[in-house]
Amino acid sequence: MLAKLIEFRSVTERDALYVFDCPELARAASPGQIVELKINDCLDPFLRRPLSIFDVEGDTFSLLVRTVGRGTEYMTRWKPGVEVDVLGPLGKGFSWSEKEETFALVGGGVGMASLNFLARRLLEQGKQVHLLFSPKRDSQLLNALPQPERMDISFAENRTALPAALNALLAKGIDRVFCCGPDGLMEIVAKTSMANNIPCQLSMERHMACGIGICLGCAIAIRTEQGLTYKKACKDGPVFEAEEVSFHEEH
Amino acid sequence: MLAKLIEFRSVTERDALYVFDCPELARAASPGQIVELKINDCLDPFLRRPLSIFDVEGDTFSLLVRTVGRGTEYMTRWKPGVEVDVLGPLGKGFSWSEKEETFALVGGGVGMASLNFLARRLLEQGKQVHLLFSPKRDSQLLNALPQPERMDISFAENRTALPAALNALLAKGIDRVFCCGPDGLMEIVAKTSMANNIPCQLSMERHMACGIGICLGCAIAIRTEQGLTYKKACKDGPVFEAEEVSFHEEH
Amino acid sequence: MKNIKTKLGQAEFRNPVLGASGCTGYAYELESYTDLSRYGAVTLKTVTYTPRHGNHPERIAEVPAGIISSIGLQNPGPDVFFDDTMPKVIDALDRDQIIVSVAGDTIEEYVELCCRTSQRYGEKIAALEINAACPNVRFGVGYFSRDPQAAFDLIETVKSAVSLPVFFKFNTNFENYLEVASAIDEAGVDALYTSNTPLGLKINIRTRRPAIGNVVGPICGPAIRPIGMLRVWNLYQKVKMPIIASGGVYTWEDALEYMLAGAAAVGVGSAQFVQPDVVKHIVDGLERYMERESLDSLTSLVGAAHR
Amino acid sequence: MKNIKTKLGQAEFRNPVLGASGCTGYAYELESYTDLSRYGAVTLKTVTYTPRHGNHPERIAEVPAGIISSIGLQNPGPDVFFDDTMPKVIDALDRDQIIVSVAGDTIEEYVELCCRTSQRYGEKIAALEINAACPNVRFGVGYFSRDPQAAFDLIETVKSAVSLPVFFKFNTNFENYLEVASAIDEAGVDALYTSNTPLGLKINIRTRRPAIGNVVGPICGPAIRPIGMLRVWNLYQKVKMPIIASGGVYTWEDALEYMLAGAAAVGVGSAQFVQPDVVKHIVDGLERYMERESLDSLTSLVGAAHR
Ligand SMILES: Cc1cc2nc3c(=O)[nH]c(=O)nc-3n(C[C@H](O)[C@H](O)[C@H](O)COP(=O)(O)OP(=O)(O)OC[C@H]3O[C@@H](n4cnc5c(N)ncnc54)[C@H](O)[C@@H]3O)c2cc1C
Ligand SMILES: Cc1cc2nc3c(=O)[nH]c(=O)nc-3n(C[C@H](O)[C@H](O)[C@H](O)COP(=O)(O)OP(=O)(O)OC[C@H]3O[C@@H](n4cnc5c(N)ncnc54)[C@H](O)[C@@H]3O)c2cc1C
Ligand SMILES: Cc1cc2nc3c(=O)[nH]c(=O)nc-3n(C[C@H](O)[C@H](O)[C@H](O)COP(=O)(O)O)c2cc1C
Ligand SMILES: Cc1cc2nc3c(=O)[nH]c(=O)nc-3n(C[C@H](O)[C@H](O)[C@H](O)COP(=O)(O)O)c2cc1C
Ligand code: FES
Ligand code: FES
Repeated sequence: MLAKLIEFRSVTERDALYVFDCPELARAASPGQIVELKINDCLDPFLRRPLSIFDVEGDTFSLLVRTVGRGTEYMTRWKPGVEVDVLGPLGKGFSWSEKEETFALVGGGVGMASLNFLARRLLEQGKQVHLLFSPKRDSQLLNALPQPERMDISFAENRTALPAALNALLAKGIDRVFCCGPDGLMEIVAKTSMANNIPCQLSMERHMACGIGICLGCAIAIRTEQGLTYKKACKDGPVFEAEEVSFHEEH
Repeated sequence: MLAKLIEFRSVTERDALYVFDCPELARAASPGQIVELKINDCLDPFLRRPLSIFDVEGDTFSLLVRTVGRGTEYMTRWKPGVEVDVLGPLGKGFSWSEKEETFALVGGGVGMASLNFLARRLLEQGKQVHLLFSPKRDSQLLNALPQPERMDISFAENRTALPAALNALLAKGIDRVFCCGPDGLMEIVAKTSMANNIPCQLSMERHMACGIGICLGCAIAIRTEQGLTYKKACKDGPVFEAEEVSFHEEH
Repeated sequence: MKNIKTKLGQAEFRNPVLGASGCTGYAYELESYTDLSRYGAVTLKTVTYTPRHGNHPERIAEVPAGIISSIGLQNPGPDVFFDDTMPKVIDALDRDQIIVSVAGDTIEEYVELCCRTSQRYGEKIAALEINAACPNVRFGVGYFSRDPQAAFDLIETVKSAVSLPVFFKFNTNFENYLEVASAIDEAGVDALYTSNTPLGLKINIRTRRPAIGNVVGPICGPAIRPIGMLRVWNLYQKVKMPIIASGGVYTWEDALEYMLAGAAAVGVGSAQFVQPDVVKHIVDGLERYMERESLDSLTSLVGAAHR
Repeated sequence: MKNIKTKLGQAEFRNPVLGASGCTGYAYELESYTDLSRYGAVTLKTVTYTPRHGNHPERIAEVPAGIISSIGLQNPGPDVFFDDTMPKVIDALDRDQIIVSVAGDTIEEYVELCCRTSQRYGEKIAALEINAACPNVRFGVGYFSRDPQAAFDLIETVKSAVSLPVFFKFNTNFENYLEVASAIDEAGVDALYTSNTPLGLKINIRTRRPAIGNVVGPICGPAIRPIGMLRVWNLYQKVKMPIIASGGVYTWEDALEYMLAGAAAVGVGSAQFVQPDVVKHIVDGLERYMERESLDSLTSLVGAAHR
């Protein structure tokens, strides 16, 4: 599928927002799902790049991308009008029940990307959205948010300060926690939520080869009654329940 | 060095003219020399592509390129304004003496590319230029010539007809022959010229890795008094004297 | 009439472009991305004698024009495979398109897996593929790929136990791969399937540690195609059985190149990760080439570069 | 004060980024494309005991992220090399930047070449490099790269004949490369230089013939870097002598990756064909990295990925 880049905007020194026109993908997407972008039409870089859907509006979808390596660097050279080969929407996104009213969204750095689309859908349903962002020094990223005024936004200085900040937020009465960020941050959020007996979903990252469930490259260790097993981040996830994710145990 | 593409024009279904702005290169170039173009900034295609300088006008130089594979296909997607990484001018071009007045330029297909710049310089010096082109079915290529009216142009139907056509031309009184085209065609032209005792220069092609004389990849078998030896197409050539080139003998 | 059908020993396929094991999932995952009927066949992800969790992440590292992978043969084992997976495969593919890949730690395990597959699905699949790259409990990884006698015994035993066509998939990384291939040739396999994936390592310069959890893994993708090409070239001169070549096939030109070197068919692996409909494009390209070159079949091109 | 100087046995270089033999010509050809003073050193094109014409064209075939080459050690032989070439090299490079690479068909030929070089230019060069990939008249190509005893004898004889630092350049393609390396380690070489170039083949689908005149040739370039990386990783665990790694170095990140795997220095080969000033960019990149990471030297990073 081809998606046409219609807008490119720097958000911070190393993060940029890409808006694509692609009705088929935009209409089918739900929060927490990802796309797999082909960077160019040669063999280098070889693999597609997995990126969370940052937002969807009408026929367009957008990505919030941190420039970290060859592929994302290459992307910054795209000019509006360029047509990009994309697969998606892929994977299983966030879920909640109608009865739940108040949500805590915890974003770690550019991990925030997958939470904005989620916030949009929650707000559309009249839910209450609290966004807790860490680390504070990265807060310029929030300039990417289209509707910051509709959320309650707070910050954790860094990972050390995060448990306290989250506990304070949970104390306000939160029905469900959603989190996306580095593994270390998600582990803290998972533990804190579980300690408070509040359901929590995590959006997990793994290096991916295919993004569509055929390579088994994106293994996430999952606790089951029969012991640990591996699930696919690209197809069974990227969103998993906090209880099922095993951050450390090996077999 | 960067060269900016300022014009792109289709000449035939599979040949196109590329005009670049690049004062440094344009000013230094002489007929028969080549450039080495980087196709893109990734590892695929890996090597630069060697191309003859088709023309030079002021600060610009142009290339006449046949689309035959991945690299040249990629080039057809370049849009004016794009900046291309180029090395050149490279190699040793055509040479002649002031006393010589009448020249036969024999072009085989897109091999014609290196002869146009040569014709321009010869005409500037008030010399007489005969262009013999083969095969005739490819003659649409001549639409690329900026000053066809200033040359005497004739055709050979194909390679079989070439010796007769060249003999006829040489009979008019030619001081020197220049040729560029496939090996098979050049061998015929070399033989015919030598049989007529007319000095002849050939522009040779070999797969090249570096274009600047450091890899020894572009070996042309050359006859010397000590027997056969290999010279570099990119540095000692691409233009060689017809007598010295050995088309068949191995060591 | 142009005919792209491909005979590999007793097995016949609609075309010579096969989805390689472990890179095509169980085929049905690809249904919404491509036209599965264009696959010559799909070798399903290898099923092992006992379920395998697979290796610790990261399992994937990108390298120039390829990837290093380290999956560790993750699969649910034969019970789940037969009961849950195979019915879905049979819904998605035709009989002549299904190849079941098996691996065990001993010859007995291989044979038992082959027999179970044959009993339960013998009428519904085209061939069995022996994945010889599995670790051997006693002699380590790749034992059946590097010991000619072991390879011979394995194939002979399997062939006498089942009547389905049998392919032998092995790795050409060992210096004696031609000897192993000769042994297999004699044992009477239907086709030799080469994986041609050398081992490699990548270091993540940020973490200053190996990028792959398992440190080392096979390299696949176009980067290694010239290596595979040479090995297929050498094998073609050595053995009589048909060769299926995998290693870096991405375009129809790559498939043709392998055929000219001596492959009767090709396996497409990691290219599908990047372009899930790549097999269809390769088959289309080969058909257009036959048209352009007025070829009735591709058979005459197999090994043509040797002549 | 950041210090990027690199000691390899008795030899010391201004930095660890070396131009690899056969890919840097005689250095002076590059004068107008780059700042030669930024090379740690340049190993000149190998000079053989007798002049060599080299192989029949085509000698170059492009493959994904690399090339197959087949030059056949073309060189004018020692007389021309000493009389005509070396004076130009000495004009272009400083003493500490010049490494002379030699190859012969027998140990005697190697030793004679080393002695002649040492007598004539011993004061004007930094080191000798033994190219062990040369065909041996009796035992074929790569003999000194695959026979531990022959490699040992070669190095021991050379070392006792000359006082210049000596590097041993060998190919890691043989299964026993770790054994050969151990033998060399014992023989007391100053550094082990790995070329890490597997053999490959490409077929031209237009001519339906091998693209290279010689059919087969070594593959170089980024495509094979993960293979080289693994071999350097393994060598680092096996030997004590410093390792110079070549095979696919294109950027400073690649150089760093090899150093983390265990290389004390890197050789840059075919990348120079594409970007003649690439060595300068790599050295600049490493210096910027040291700055950013506040590293005084790169020595502490050598082999760091093992720890
Ligand atoms: C499910 C998922 C969702 C993601 N969403 C976003 C997002 O919305 N915004 C964003 O900026 N980044 C996101 N990432 C991370 C993003 O995929 C990587 O930063 C990106 O692939 C790096 O590519 P590169 O070529 O610039 O870096 P390189 O380091 O050159 O990449 C080399 C290889 O490593 C892989 N890789 C590198 N970093 C990561 C990583 N952190 N996770 C997974 N693979 C990696 C690449 O995909 C590639 O295969 C997401 C990753 C996953 C798995
Ligand atoms: C001195 C010289 C001058 C040339 N001048 C011109 C010119 O003015 N116009 C023009 O159209 N073509 C010219 N060529 C041929 C041109 O270089 C090739 O057509 C081009 O490199 C093909 O690249 P590709 O990626 O499209 O094809 P591919 O087949 O994909 O190329 C693969 C590899 O083969 C090499 N290669 C393929 N064909 C040739 C060839 N005929 N000669 C040398 N290398 C080749 C490529 O450079 C590349 O390394 C010249 C070649 C040489 C050596
Ligand atoms: C992620 C991955 C998983 C693989 N799993 C298997 C497997 O289970 N069984 C098998 O026989 N080969 C397996 N292979 C090897 C491929 O089938 C194929 O032979 C190899 O990748 C070379 O082809 P390619 O370069 O086209 O990828 C796997 C390869 C990859 C990349
Ligand atoms: C065209 C070419 C010529 C080479 N000639 C020599 C040589 O004469 N002596 C030598 O020791 N190595 C030679 N090599 C090997 C290189 O020095 C280097 O080890 C190898 O190319 C791997 O590095 P790379 O991937 O950076 O090219 C040559 C390589 C190439 C590509
Ligand atoms: S990335 Fe291939 S299965 Fe998930
Ligand atoms: S192309 Fe490298 S020497 Fe001519």
